[in-house]
Amino acid sequence: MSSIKVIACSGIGKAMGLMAREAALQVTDKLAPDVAETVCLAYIVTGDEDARNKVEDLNCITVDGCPAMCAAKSVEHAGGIVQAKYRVIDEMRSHKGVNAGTGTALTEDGWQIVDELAEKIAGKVAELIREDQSNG
Amino acid sequence: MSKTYAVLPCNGLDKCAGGVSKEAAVMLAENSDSEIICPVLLHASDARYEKITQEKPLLVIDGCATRCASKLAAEKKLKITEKINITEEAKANGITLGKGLHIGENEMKLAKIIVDKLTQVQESSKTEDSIEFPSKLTYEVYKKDKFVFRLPKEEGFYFNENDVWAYVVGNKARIGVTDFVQKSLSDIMFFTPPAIGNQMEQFEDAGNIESAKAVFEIISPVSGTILAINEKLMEAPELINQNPYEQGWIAEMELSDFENDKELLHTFDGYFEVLKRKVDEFHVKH
Amino acid sequence: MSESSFMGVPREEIDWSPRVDFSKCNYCMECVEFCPHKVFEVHEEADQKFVVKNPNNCVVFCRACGKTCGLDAISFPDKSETTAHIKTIRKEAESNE
Amino acid sequence: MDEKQVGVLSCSGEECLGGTIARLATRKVMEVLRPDNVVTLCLPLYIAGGEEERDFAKTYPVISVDACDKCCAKRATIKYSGAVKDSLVLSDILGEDVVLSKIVSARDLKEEHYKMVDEAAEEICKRVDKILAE
Repeated sequence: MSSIKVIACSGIGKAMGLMAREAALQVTDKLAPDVAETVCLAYIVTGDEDARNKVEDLNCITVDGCPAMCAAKSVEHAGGIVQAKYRVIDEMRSHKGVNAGTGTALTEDGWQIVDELAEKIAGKVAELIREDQSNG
Repeated sequence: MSKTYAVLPCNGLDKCAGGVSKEAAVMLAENSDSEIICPVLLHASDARYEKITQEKPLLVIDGCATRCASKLAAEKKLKITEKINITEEAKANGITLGKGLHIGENEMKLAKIIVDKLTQVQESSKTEDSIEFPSKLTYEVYKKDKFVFRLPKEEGFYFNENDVWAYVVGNKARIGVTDFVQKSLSDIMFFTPPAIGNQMEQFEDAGNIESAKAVFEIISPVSGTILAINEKLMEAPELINQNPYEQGWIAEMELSDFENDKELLHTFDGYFEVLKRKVDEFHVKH
Repeated sequence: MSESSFMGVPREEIDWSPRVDFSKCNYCMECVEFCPHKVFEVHEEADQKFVVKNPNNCVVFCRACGKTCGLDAISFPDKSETTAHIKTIRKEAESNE
Repeated sequence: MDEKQVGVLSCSGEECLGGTIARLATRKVMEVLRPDNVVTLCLPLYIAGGEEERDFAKTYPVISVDACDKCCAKRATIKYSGAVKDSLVLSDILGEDVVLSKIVSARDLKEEHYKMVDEAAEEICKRVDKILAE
């Protein structure tokens, strides 16, 4: 069984891009390193066949910062099966008025939101793994 | 008369969601003049459905994220008008799909919710279309760095200096904010709408929108009564960022004294100068 | 900011800005933090901890800071009078041309 | 009145440390070192079809900043907007071992990492200044 790809947008202009990047990293590095891994988003679109093989027909979870949904769009375009799409902006909506920081560095509040989102994504990873196993 | 579709369900056999896609398609066909496209037959012989897909808008119903029906439609070069995903719908409606492959009570309920929603969408979009709005707008643009600020040139658009527009047809108007507002706010996360039925004077507030940066009070360019609000913004305020003149409009109003309101409104030429000045000042400050 | 105007009327000729009733105010500072246009200025050491420093920075017809005030200590000029005043000045300017 | 503008399009590679260094260096140039002249372009948006980013890159000179020799940012620019004015590949200045080492969270960046960011930012500035001097 192949691992779940967790792919972030890493948008450079806003705090939400950094938050997406860090949430994905936390899942692949700390919360579910054995069953989840990441892939460079830009590479799967601009790269060669090898790059596409990293996502094509594989289970992916995308983590986007803003509603432009760049990671989701590009992963779908590259043929990945997007099982779940997360958006940092949705997390921000449940933390009204919070200053999360900038695209360079996050505030404590910003990190808090990253941690919560990472937990959600890790939960989804576990769910997908279970489904995959029960389907044999 | 209600709208009809050519319905392409995935009809997947390996997951319960596939069964729900079929059930929803059957219900739609029974409740309206919609016609079902069998994915297996479509795959084997696309000519069979040529007529239906030309006559009717295509509704694709996928069971899961593998999106086989969407992929099949794309492969056959069919233009998809609407997409439904059963797994996502189940989640959105708080329904857990069964592990088995048989359709149970819950699954039937979900299929019915989806079919109801599809027919309801058509009704509510009718009320939203109470004002005849141009299907396509032409824009003048003002560029600053990489940012592009659009402004519609169509006659009928009026603007106040609080960066809110009104598109006036007869005694009705649709209102919304300009590109300057949505760009300076950046990602809009909250929309507080004005109350329907509310009577307001010109320059009274018609709700507000909020991003991580600031709250913007929508100051009405016209006086009158709120007839409708853009319901879609409640779930997706980002539509204002995508296009504040088209899918991101705020509300529709019945006008009470437009001749008088007009005195303190700009048409395109006047506001375009205001917009340019504001953009320049904004960029100097930031 | 002396160049700023509203509908062709110089901003200083339009009397529009928040009026704060400091007898009601509890200095929660919500209004000050809310306004992005630097209308208010904080005076931390003083008894009255902030002032309306730049009334002409206030966006004509915006009342948003008033809504942050739970004690209703903030009011604004009468909107209809302000509208009428702006129209009068515009007419005068037109007839002088 | 208008200052000359240069776009910087950086990779934010998610698989290695170089991606983090590239994006931080680019942001430092935009925020601190050359704020009046540098506009950062968002690579994921650019790739996914962002019109504003693509149009800017067609009109203004663009410097691509990549972590490794896959050069995703450079390749994307050439594909969608025609050409890059200049380019920087961090493995050339920091070494391939370093850029391809394990990615580090922004939470855990150390002194050594900030030194790399400074070095990369300086290299970007050199390229910006060269274009501005033209």
